[in-house]
Amino acid sequence: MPSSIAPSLPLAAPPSRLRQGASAVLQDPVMLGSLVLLLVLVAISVGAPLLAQHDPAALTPRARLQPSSPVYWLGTDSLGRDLLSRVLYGGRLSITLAALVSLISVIVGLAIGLAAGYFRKLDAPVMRVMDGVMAIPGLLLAVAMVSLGGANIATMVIAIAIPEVPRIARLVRGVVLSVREAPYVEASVGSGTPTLKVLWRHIMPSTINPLVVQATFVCAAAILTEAVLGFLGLGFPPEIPSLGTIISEGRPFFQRAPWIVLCPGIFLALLILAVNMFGDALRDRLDPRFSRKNKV
Amino acid sequence: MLELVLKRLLAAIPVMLIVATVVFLLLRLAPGDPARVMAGDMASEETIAAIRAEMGLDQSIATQYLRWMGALAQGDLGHSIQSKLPVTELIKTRLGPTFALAAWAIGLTIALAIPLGVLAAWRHRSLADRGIMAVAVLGFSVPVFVVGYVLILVFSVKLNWLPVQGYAPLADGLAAHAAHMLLPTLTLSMVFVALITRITRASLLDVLGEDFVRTARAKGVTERYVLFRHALRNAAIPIVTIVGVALTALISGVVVTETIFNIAGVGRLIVDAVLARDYPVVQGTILFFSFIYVLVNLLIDMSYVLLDPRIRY
Amino acid sequence: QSTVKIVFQAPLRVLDPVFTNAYITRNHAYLVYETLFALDAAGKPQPAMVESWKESPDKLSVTLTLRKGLKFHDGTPVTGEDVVASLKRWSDRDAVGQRMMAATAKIESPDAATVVIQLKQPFGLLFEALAKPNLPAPFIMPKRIAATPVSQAITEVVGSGPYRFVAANFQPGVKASYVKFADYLPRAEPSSAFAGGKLAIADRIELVNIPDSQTAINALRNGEVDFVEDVPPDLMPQLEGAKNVALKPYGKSTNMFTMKMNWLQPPFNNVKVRRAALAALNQTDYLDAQIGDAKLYQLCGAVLSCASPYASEEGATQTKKPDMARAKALLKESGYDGAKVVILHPTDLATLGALASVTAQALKEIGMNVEIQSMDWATLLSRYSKKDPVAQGGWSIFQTGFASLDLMSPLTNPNLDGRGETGYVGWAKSEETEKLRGQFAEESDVAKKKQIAIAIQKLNYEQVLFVPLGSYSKFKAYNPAKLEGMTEALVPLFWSGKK
Amino acid sequence: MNATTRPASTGPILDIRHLKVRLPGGGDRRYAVDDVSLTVAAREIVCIVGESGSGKSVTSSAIMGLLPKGVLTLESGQILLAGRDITHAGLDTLQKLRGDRMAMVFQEPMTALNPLMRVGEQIAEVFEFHGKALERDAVRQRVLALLGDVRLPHPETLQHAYPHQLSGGQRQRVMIAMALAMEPGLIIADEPTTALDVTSQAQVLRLLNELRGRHDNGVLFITHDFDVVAEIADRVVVMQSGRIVEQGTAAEVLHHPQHPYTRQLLDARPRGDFRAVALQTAAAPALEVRDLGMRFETKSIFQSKRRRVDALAGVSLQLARGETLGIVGESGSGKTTLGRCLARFAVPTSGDILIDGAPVGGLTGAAARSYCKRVQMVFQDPFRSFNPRRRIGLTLAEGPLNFGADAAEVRTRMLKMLELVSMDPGALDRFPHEFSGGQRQRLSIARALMMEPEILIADEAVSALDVSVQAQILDLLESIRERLGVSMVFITHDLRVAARLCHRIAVMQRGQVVEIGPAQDVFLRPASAYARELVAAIPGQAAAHAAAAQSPFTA
Ligand SMILES: Nc1ncnc2c1ncn2[C@@H]1O[C@H](COP(=O)(O)OP(=O)(O)OP(=O)(O)O)[C@@H](O)[C@H]1O
Ligand SMILES: Nc1ncnc2c1ncn2[C@@H]1O[C@H](COP(=O)(O)OP(=O)(O)OP(=O)(O)O)[C@@H](O)[C@H]1O
Ligand SMILES: [Mg+2]
Ligand SMILES: [Mg+2]
Ligand code: NI
Repeated sequence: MPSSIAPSLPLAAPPSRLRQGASAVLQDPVMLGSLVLLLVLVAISVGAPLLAQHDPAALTPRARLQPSSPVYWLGTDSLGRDLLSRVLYGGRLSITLAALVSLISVIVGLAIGLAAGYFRKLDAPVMRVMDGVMAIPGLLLAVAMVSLGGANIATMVIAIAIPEVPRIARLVRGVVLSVREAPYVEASVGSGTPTLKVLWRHIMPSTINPLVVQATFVCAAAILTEAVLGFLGLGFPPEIPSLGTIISEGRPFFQRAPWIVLCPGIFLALLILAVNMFGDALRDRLDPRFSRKNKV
Repeated sequence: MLELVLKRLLAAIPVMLIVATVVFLLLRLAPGDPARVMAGDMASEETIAAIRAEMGLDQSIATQYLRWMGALAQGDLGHSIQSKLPVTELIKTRLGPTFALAAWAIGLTIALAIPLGVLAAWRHRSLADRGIMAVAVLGFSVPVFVVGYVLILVFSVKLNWLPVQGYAPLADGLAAHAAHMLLPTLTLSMVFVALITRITRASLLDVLGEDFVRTARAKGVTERYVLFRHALRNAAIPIVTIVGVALTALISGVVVTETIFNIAGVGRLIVDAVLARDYPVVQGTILFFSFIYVLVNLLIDMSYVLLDPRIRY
Repeated sequence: QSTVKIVFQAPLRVLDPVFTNAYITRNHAYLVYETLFALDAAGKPQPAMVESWKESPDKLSVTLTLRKGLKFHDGTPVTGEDVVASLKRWSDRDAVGQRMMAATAKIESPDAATVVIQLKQPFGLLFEALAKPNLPAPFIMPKRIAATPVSQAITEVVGSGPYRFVAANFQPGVKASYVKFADYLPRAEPSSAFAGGKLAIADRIELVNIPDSQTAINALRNGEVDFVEDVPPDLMPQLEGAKNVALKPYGKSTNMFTMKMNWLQPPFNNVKVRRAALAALNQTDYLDAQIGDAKLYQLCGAVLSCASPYASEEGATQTKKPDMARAKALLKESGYDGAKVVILHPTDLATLGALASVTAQALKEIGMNVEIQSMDWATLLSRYSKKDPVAQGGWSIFQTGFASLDLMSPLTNPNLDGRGETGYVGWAKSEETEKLRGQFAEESDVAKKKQIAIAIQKLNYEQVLFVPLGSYSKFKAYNPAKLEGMTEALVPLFWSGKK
Repeated sequence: MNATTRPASTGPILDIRHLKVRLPGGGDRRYAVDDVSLTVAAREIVCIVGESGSGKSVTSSAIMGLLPKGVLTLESGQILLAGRDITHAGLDTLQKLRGDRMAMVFQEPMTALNPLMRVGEQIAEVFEFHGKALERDAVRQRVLALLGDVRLPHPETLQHAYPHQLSGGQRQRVMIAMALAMEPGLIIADEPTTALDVTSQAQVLRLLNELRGRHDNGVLFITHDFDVVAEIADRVVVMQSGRIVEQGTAAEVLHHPQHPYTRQLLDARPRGDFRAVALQTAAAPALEVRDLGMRFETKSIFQSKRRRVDALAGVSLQLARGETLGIVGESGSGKTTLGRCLARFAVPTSGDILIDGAPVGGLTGAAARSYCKRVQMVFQDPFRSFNPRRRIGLTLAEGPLNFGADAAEVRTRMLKMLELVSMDPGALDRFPHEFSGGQRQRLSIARALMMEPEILIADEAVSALDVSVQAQILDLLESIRERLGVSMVFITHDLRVAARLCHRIAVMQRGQVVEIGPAQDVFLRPASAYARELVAAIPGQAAAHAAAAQSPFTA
């Protein structure tokens, strides 16, 4: 006889969100697995200065394109820099970049999308401006920003985040349009809930599903966009390795020294895999219709 | 509906004006000088100054802006600084390849991603679901330029089945066109297939728990119809939005694919123009893009109304 | 109808070979235009459009007679008027041209076949100047076109060379095509570099721009194109053993990396700091990093490049193992106060990408405060013309690559410009160098010229006007079935000497 | 359906044996359905009555094979349809049977229809899968006929409407039409008439009756309305807490109930007595409606698909302080629309609403917010008025917290409210989809009452409740009215309930108030033809004919 069928739930106070969240994570192997993987990747990137045995910018031109060896665990790149150190440092930069870009674009995009979708008057002007912003290519922004602020992470983040904002705003707005007339929204408005809270409590949650997908995508896209900018010649300066630039620098050597592309590539894939799995598991958790399923 | 379309098209004008201004300013903010790029790295300062004067770049930014706007008002996008050709001409010749590529990619994406996403949602948490999601994740963690490179290596260089590069318009025959488009399309759509598969799955999962799905099943509607007719349409808003957004991202994001496969499209045009600071070309192309985006987004918004009768504007 | 598809290293957009010095425009121009004289494989000027010439005994008057039957692509005959106009436009723009004009009283065309150059003072380099192979080059075009001010790029391509430009097929940055010019009259002499008889190698030449080198190489392997101008060293292994592909250098030491320091701003306004920096540099590092394969590069300390007849290793230290201790001592002696050194790094030119890092590492090692600033080439071009201090957007070190052609003569080599603020970037001010260059221009004796050249080189290493960072050989790859027998030169030339 | 294709079987159409359906953890009890056995023979109507939440709907979903996967699990037992075991039938088999041999009318028609599909298409779809031989034209004719059969107005235009453009009762009838489309052997109707006015209800019941005469259908009819039971049931099954406590022929169960719960239920039937104590008419009305009009126009490119509905046309009425005004009337007559306008959820196209003499339309900011607090609405569609992603507790607490109530106090009030609507406190931690229809309705009332409103607009607030709970809720409303002087607009189709609770009754038809007056007058001496028709159509009339002398409502 399963013991979980308690006669009634504790009434004192609902368990804190944090506790609920934590227990949810522990119960779901996918969630736990992806979280652990994510944490490990973040940890080794944050610990890059401790873990790397070489300076990621130190060149030894004579020792270029070397395969894995006791000195260079993952081999060297085309300038004879230690690939392991570069991947570690690159991971750090790319993770920061991805996190910042997705954070900024999701927050801004969400706010704009909610406002445009909910307030009829704002919709047209705001979305037209978004259409416009969408049209400005990231590349041009990157060029302009790099020249204004230098090729650093803040510039990159802004240059990559700006074109993502209207995309997220559109997505959110679309969902808002389809739920804003839902009776439960009406009911909440009818019980005097201030508009901001209505947006936050009743409208925003419906956007979470597509948003999680889009955000994990932005995460990956940020890293790759940076790589593409590198490919087109607008990446970070050479002393700052990022996964993207390592990959794009390694591309010409793909046949001769595939590890240069593969190592950061695998790191990137694992990172994105972890973020995605976590995102998926999270959305399953957040949706009550699925969350109760496996509990007995 | 007609009213909506007209209003939107009118609203596009200020959008494009703003875009034009922002782009104009961004370009002038970005250092770099078309005169220098053209004249090369050994030209003397006097030469550069003469060229700048010749191009009217020595005038104040305000004057240049007003002049450009004035020309724009007459429907003139100006002439390329580098090649002296009219910008409209340049865009026109470059548009075909980009549109072909985008159309193929979107077609492939929809044909692949939606069924996959539906399958994954339907078989939620099954092996198929997990498999599809894993592949989707891989799909957007591999950089386009690596994918393109590997595809060329395998299918063109090693197997010699397909051309490495270039573009053949449809006029050259479907076979040639398809042969040139296949690899770029695969390369370009991978990311979007991944994205749209995932968004389809996510929003379908939202809907599959609804009561009307149960009603449809109670009517004895086959699963395929339950999924595609009832559930998918209710899940369509985010999907359509993302498809639309992907389309816009795609048009501007084809640069890498165009570079790798040497397709002379608008993506490449704009990158080259940015790198060469060919102001009129950059400005003109972006204006053109913003018009396209306004159109695409108009289509998306119209499709909202068609998809969901509850939506009002 | 034979067609050859060629890929140059950059997109062709500017068509005017006087307006720009871009290598891509030069390649294009050689298909279409001709000069009065042309350099042969030994670097000596030979008559090209000129049938015969006469020098007055005082060498102050030169009379040139044009070849008979020369025609422009628009069907009009080539006349002296056209030559005069073309030379005028060229000399407005070109440094050597300006020197020539400074020495010239007037150029005129008494009749359609004749051009007379009246000099004010002897100008030993007259024929070299008229045969100048690198841009801006004295190509001859119809007068109506040559009348365009030089600040305006011409868009109509009408030359008298072996190929006619097909304007209708030109898509800037994408493709261009050329057809054999039926009325072209090749000279009887065998072909030798830019000089001699030019027999079109194909009926039609199609120029396709392939922005990605990897794609270009793959296209060549797949038989989609027949010629790739520049094979990056890192991609060469892919072509070794490839079917139907020949890989060939343009020559030895065809290109060179160079470094310029900013003479106007600290710390490099101090000659001692420049010397300290020089002492820390090591060509092998640059070449290993940028080229990789030791078979493809050469250590070369010659300021006029190792392809120059005046090449010498006099004074060069960077070709040897660097003496870091000495460099540090020099730096200390200079009183260097930790002023920031800004190295400009072009992100969109892979061929120069590694230089900044190598320099930064070397200078950091001797204790300099180095910062690499990355930007695209267009930004860099504007940036490097700024004379301001680094804090206000100026710079300290600029590195680039040159074709040896551009460096071979002390007159055309911009790095040896010692005119200070009015000269080439870096704004090196060295009156001695300028004086030596003047002497070189006037001198016509080869041995003496060599001496002057060596003196210039010595001076360069003393004052550090610029630093050669090593040479390498540029390679072309092509389909031998179609292009075997192409005339060899430092520039791709699509003709052959014999049938 | 063709008689030759039906397997000749003498056994029951439906035979359920020892069915057990497991509830997930955190539910009311371990089994939603616990050891239920019942049969439905051909030409038989079996009614299930019972407590709200007793497992009626779960049983019917189980028959259809539509239990939510992974949430509710069929643990043991057997389900036989026309002698064939379908307990673990494959999807293919089920797909062929559903809609064709067995069909179901779901309890909550609001959410059960696809919001993005025109209702006509949704009905036509049944033919697409089961009547493939039918021509398109024939299908259209059938759809129109079905819509007409369930008495929907203007079937030609209504078939093009989307569900959200229909009233609750209209949607319910669409659902019924859909279930009847193939005239299946087994029809399961889960409270199919909760949103129907008595005349429509009578029509639906007649339809079901006819159907079983024509084809040998069996009907499993879930209801809480004993008059309906009396009118149509052959046999009755009484359920409580997932178990069958009593079953037998209608006469046996209704007249000689064995089980105490059955007796309790029968005793709780509304009697149709007028209980509302007359009011001292106050000077100023709490709410006044003047000439209210609401017109819906649906746009479409095709003329034929356009619909223009005057949901309200010149409605004027007054609501005194402490008064309960009943609104009854035809389904689709604009009752909900009126309620929504009063609660400011809809903006009328003409006319005024005045609260304390001030027009409501112009309220903004703080005034609008305070109006929210004073006027509360119980939605006809309780399911969708709860945010599916939020636990019930949060939803209940939202309103009072908005107005600065103290969290602890809100919590005690919530617990008290749940008790008043006889729900378990555990409900606070559950999500809306985890409740039965009646439970959600009670929660919806609880939410409105949490706000302690001055004016309560209750739209079919007790329609899905079994009679004992219903009686309890009505008592609750009455006591609140008495204690707090709350004014109420009580929209219902159940005239007995209206009679019991309301001071005055307004009868609506086609967007107009055709009659308004004290409850007794309206029911006993109806002035308008429509009111007379309405009163005459009250189910159970036949049985109650003899006793008609003092009140038409006693069964
Ligand atoms: N999806 C679900 N998850 C958890 N519990 C559920 C779910 N669906 C129903 N229940 C519970 O199962 C029990 C039976 O519900 P059911 O819907 O069959 O009741 P019912 O007899 O139809 O009641 P009503 O007359 O109120 O509609 C109730 O206690 C309800 O709370
Ligand atoms: N959003 C809408 N668009 C178009 N028509 C509508 C809309 N809402 C309601 N209607 C129409 O208005 C009329 C009145 O609807 P309402 O919901 O007020 O009826 P009701 O009296 O509450 O009926 P029921 O008793 O069936 O709930 C109906 O004919 C309905 O079809
Ligand atoms: Mg029920
Ligand atoms: Mg209603
Ligand atoms: Ni039949």
